[in-house]
Amino acid sequence: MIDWSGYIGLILQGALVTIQLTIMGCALALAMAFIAGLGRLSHLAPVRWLATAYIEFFRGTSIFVQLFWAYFVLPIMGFDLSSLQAGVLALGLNVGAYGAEVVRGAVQSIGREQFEACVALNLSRFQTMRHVILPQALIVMLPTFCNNAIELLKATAIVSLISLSDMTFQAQVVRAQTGNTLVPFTTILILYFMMAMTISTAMRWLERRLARGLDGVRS
Amino acid sequence: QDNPKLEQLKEQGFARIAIANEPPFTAVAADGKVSGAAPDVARVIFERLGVPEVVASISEYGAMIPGLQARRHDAVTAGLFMRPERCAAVAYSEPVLCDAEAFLVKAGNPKGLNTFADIAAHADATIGAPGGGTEERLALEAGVPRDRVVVVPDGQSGLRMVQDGRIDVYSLPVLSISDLVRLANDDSLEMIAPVSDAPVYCDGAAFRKGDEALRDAFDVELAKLKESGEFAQIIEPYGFSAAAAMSTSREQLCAQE
Amino acid sequence: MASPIIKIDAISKSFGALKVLDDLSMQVMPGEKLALIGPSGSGKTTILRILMTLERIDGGHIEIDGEQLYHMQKNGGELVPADERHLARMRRKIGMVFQLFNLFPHKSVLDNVTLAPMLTQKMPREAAEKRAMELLDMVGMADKAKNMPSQLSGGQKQRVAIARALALSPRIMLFDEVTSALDPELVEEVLNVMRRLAEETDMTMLLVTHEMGFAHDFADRVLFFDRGRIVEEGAPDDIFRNPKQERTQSFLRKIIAAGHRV
Amino acid sequence: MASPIIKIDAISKSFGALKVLDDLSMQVMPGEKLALIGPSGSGKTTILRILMTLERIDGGHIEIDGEQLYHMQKNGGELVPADERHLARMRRKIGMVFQLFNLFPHKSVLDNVTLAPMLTQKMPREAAEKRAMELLDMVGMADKAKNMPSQLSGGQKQRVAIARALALSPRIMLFDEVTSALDPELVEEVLNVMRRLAEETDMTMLLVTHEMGFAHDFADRVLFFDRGRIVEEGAPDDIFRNPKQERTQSFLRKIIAAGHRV
Amino acid sequence: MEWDWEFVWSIMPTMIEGVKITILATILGSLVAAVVGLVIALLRRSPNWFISRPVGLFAEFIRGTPLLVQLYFLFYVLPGAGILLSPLVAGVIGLGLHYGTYTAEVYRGGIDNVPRGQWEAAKACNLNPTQTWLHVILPQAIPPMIPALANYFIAMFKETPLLSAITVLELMNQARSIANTNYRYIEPMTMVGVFFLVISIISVFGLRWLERRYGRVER
Ligand SMILES: Nc1ncnc2c1ncn2[C@@H]1O[C@H](COP(=O)(O)OP(=O)(O)OP(=O)(O)O)[C@@H](O)[C@H]1O
Ligand SMILES: Nc1ncnc2c1ncn2[C@@H]1O[C@H](COP(=O)(O)OP(=O)(O)OP(=O)(O)O)[C@@H](O)[C@H]1O
Ligand SMILES: [Mg+2]
Ligand SMILES: [Mg+2]
Repeated sequence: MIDWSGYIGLILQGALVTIQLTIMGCALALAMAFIAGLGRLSHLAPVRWLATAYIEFFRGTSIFVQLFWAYFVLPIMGFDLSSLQAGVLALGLNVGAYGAEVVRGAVQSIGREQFEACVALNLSRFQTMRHVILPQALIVMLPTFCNNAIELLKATAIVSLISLSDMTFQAQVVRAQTGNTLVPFTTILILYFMMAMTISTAMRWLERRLARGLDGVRS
Repeated sequence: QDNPKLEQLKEQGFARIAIANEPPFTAVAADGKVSGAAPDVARVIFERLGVPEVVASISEYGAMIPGLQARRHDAVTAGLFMRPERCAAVAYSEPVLCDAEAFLVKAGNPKGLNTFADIAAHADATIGAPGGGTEERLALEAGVPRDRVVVVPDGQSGLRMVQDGRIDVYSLPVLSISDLVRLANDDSLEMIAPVSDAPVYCDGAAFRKGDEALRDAFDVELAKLKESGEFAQIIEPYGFSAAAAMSTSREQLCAQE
Repeated sequence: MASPIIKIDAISKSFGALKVLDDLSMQVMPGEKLALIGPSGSGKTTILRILMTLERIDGGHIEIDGEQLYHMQKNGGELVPADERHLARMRRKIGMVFQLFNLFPHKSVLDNVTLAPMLTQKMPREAAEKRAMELLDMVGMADKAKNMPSQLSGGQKQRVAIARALALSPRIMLFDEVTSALDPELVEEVLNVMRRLAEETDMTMLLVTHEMGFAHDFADRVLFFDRGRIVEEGAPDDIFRNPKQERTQSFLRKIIAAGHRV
Repeated sequence: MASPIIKIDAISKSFGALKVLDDLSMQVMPGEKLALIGPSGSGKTTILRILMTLERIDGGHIEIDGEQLYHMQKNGGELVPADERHLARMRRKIGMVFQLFNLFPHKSVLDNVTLAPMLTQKMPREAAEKRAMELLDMVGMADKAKNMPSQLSGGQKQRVAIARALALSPRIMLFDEVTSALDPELVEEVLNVMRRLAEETDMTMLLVTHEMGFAHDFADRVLFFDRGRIVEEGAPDDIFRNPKQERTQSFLRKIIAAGHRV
Repeated sequence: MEWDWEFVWSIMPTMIEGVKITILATILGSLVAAVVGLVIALLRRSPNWFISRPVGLFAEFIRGTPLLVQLYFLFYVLPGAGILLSPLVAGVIGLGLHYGTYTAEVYRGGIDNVPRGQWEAAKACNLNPTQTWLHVILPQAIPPMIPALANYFIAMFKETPLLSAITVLELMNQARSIANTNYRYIEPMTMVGVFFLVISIISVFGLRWLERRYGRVER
């Protein structure tokens, strides 16, 4: 009947795009999370405002709208982006805004006394963050970062609506070619779930690795 | 001749075209290869213009012209029928593919819907059409209220929605509907073609306003193709009539109301 | 005669509506060991935190080793509020040990001690570790150098914290109730370290404590605080045996009633 | 002669590898007031929790008022493990007061007391409230009936908890260290309530306590537990004045040294 | 392309039609999510392994896969099994199910935060399991969860544009229709963005209030 092998290949091509989007989106999100999260804790009011504006803007408007904006409006305003760039930009900036709040919360969860110990040891603000606060805050952030990464993975599906040929998009193509809806959609649901599981397994492993240092198993 | 856009395309070696994945106008095969009458014509012409490749991206009809304006595509070759307001928004080539409109309905046409006017007159008949496509506009112009015009993302969804009874009519060009019906192979469906209160439309390759020089170069090659008979060889296997396209012109179609 | 290493001149400090330090002045000579005692909330911790620049003052002046702490001289000689660079330079002279140790939980004992010298004094790792091991040896913690703080008892943690503060070789050490969070049986090991420290070095030390017996042995001079002011000061024997002020007497009575040694 | 209201027969209970109750048997007569004493971890709380069905037993049998607690008779007369319905029916006979009160924080004092009668006995609201006010009056809390638990002191909370347990008119009351979470000055008010309760009702009461003086006044019989077994039992005077077992003696010595009244 | 105020006013009525549907979908979706979440949370606590594990896996699966694909599934695949849902109903069920897996976690946390002593006191008062849940556990567990639930309510609101993919005529779909017929993306897309931003800024204040009101419990 239908030659599924070719179509599965198409979906796997889409899976590659989805993975690519997820990885690049996560990289951008991670960078933005730290920049904006630490920016919100800055002593300089303008930096704080800028970070807050970024965070509130991207958390406030829907990812969906941001994606359409990046895809259709930005080029008209003179920013030429490929659809992949538009996708990565929207996903990374959006999830980065959520991540920024995670970074801020984690840094603030580190007791004031750690900051004070650093003042007493005359570490600079940068040294304090780099050597004392962030190593401890990172462990607090990880579980939420894991959730954020999975949110980002799921959000990649909507890039199909700006005709980026990710997994969901390819499932639509297969559906149009074959007239069968159940098979392509079930396939990609399972693939998405496997990717999500991979992320959470990897994160748990990382968490254990990092937590080990704190527990003092090292001797 | 001064044609910077074409020079640019030649240099990069490919042209980006928008398609709709609506066989037989445009189609994507299992291996991801783009075919369909419109891209095939475009491919040949671009080749002759010295642009060896076309790169297609699938898009909604409604997003094609904004995408063209947003410089996402260099041309739209997707069965985007010429209509006056589109002619105002983009620069069309001479006609390429012509087709009448058709309805996909449940077998026996239970609500007796044969024209757009019938749908407008029927109190609760709903019609599905691609967002931003010709059919959506025809329905609205015939007086079907907005809430009975359902925007359907793609042909397969439209077919499905007729089967499931979510909409009474799904409207697309004749060849598209017949392709859907063939693929579905479902006795409970019926095609009504042509729809008598819809004119025969032709599409052309659409270019950005400002790229008229490229369009003109495209037209020259298109005319040569038509003359040599190659044009008919390309589109007729898909079911289109070359004679129909050659019997009319952009000027006529853009003035058509 | 030597000039004072700490000169506090009419400083005041409020938290919101609460005036915690009120026009307070005091001086400390180099090498002096000072005990600050007084009821809870009298401002003892606050004065240490101000010296460590963990709190800012509302008014007054502080001179450390002949230099303004919170002010600096502009070109014209005019005094202006200190910037972060000035504060960082001043902080080098001061070390502090906290009630709750405040060790870095993600770093080993050794790394806790070497971190600041390596970062702030650009000391090479070997030199920093050599010095750290000497200090850890002094506080009796050399054998735990590779442990993580979570594996230590409270008393051990506090001894590491002392070594960490000493690693920067400050001229002034501040101790804020360094034993009050410890189980009774662990107090003595920390006090022993501090006794040795007081005997063997000529560092200036300010000690806030409720251990009156220790304050008596340790200090050259005792200051009794109440409500942000110094109510009485003098040699330990005078303060503990013959307090002149009614407030001091009643405070010491209460302390004795609660079973503390004097 | 009356038959025992509680008959515990060779029960055992382990938490993981830890054997907490070991082949324990005991009987309680109706109306008897029993004090369970013994070192920490000896299983006193566990036995009360088992009677309240908060823990299950691993082996043995318990009979309450002539009926099996954890077993029930199938048609054939054969004993099978009890189902939830049987347990619910048996629980009606038993009330318990916890060390940490466990009042429902989202309900007023009055609602805390009326909740169970209204829900489990389908008592109409008026009747439930009338009875609740009587009980609250008895524990001296009638004037706080409209208060929320968070507005009460520990002693007051515990008195409400006692009223709540009494509201179901159980035949057996279990008290687990009901005063040990209270500030010393609040202990007496709770003990007074319990003294009255012991005098005025003929409820069977099991009391776990470290207040030896109170246990002495309150109990008809004292059981001394150690490591999940009853080491010694007898009249309060015998146990407290002339303990026969070495373990009981050393336990009481320690308690007295720690300043508890006997 | 220039911003055209006249065009903005001309499309305003259509956009408002979309806003109504958006709000309706959010409210209905939240109700479904609130109930589904509670059911999942309770079933996952079931001592019966054959109930708790499949429900747990199901929830993980829903949470690990994109809402967009789930919506396609509900809308296009289920009719094959004879279940024909109207677009709005499919959308509400999709949103409710997806967010139900999130609210289930909130419920779980809230329930776990009720001290064990409360369960034991309820047993000592001889309440049956239903009475214990209704009168003792849930009244204590729910108020502290309200801010977290509200947070998901807002998140769901921002995901309603996805319903446009299954032909629900909510705000985003109206905006796209307008863009499709007028070949203008800037105004409708920006308006959608502004609309979401305004709502979410307002909701930030609402959330703060909820946190003050319900965030802390007195015990
Ligand atoms: N950051 C702060 N914000 C507001 N009030 C503060 C702050 N730090 C200290 N206080 C108040 O200032 C007063 C003095 O505090 P301080 O810690 O100096 O007292 P202390 O003498 O060290 O007392 P203790 O013996 O209890 O440590 C107290 O009333 C305290 O509540
Ligand atoms: N849920 C449980 N899981 C594991 N061990 C438990 C549990 N409950 C009690 N234990 C253990 O069982 C032993 C007996 O506990 P129990 O609470 O009955 O002692 P107790 O006599 O009441 O002591 P205390 O005077 O300290 O209250 C202790 O060692 C305790 O740690
Ligand atoms: Mg203090
Ligand atoms: Mg106990």
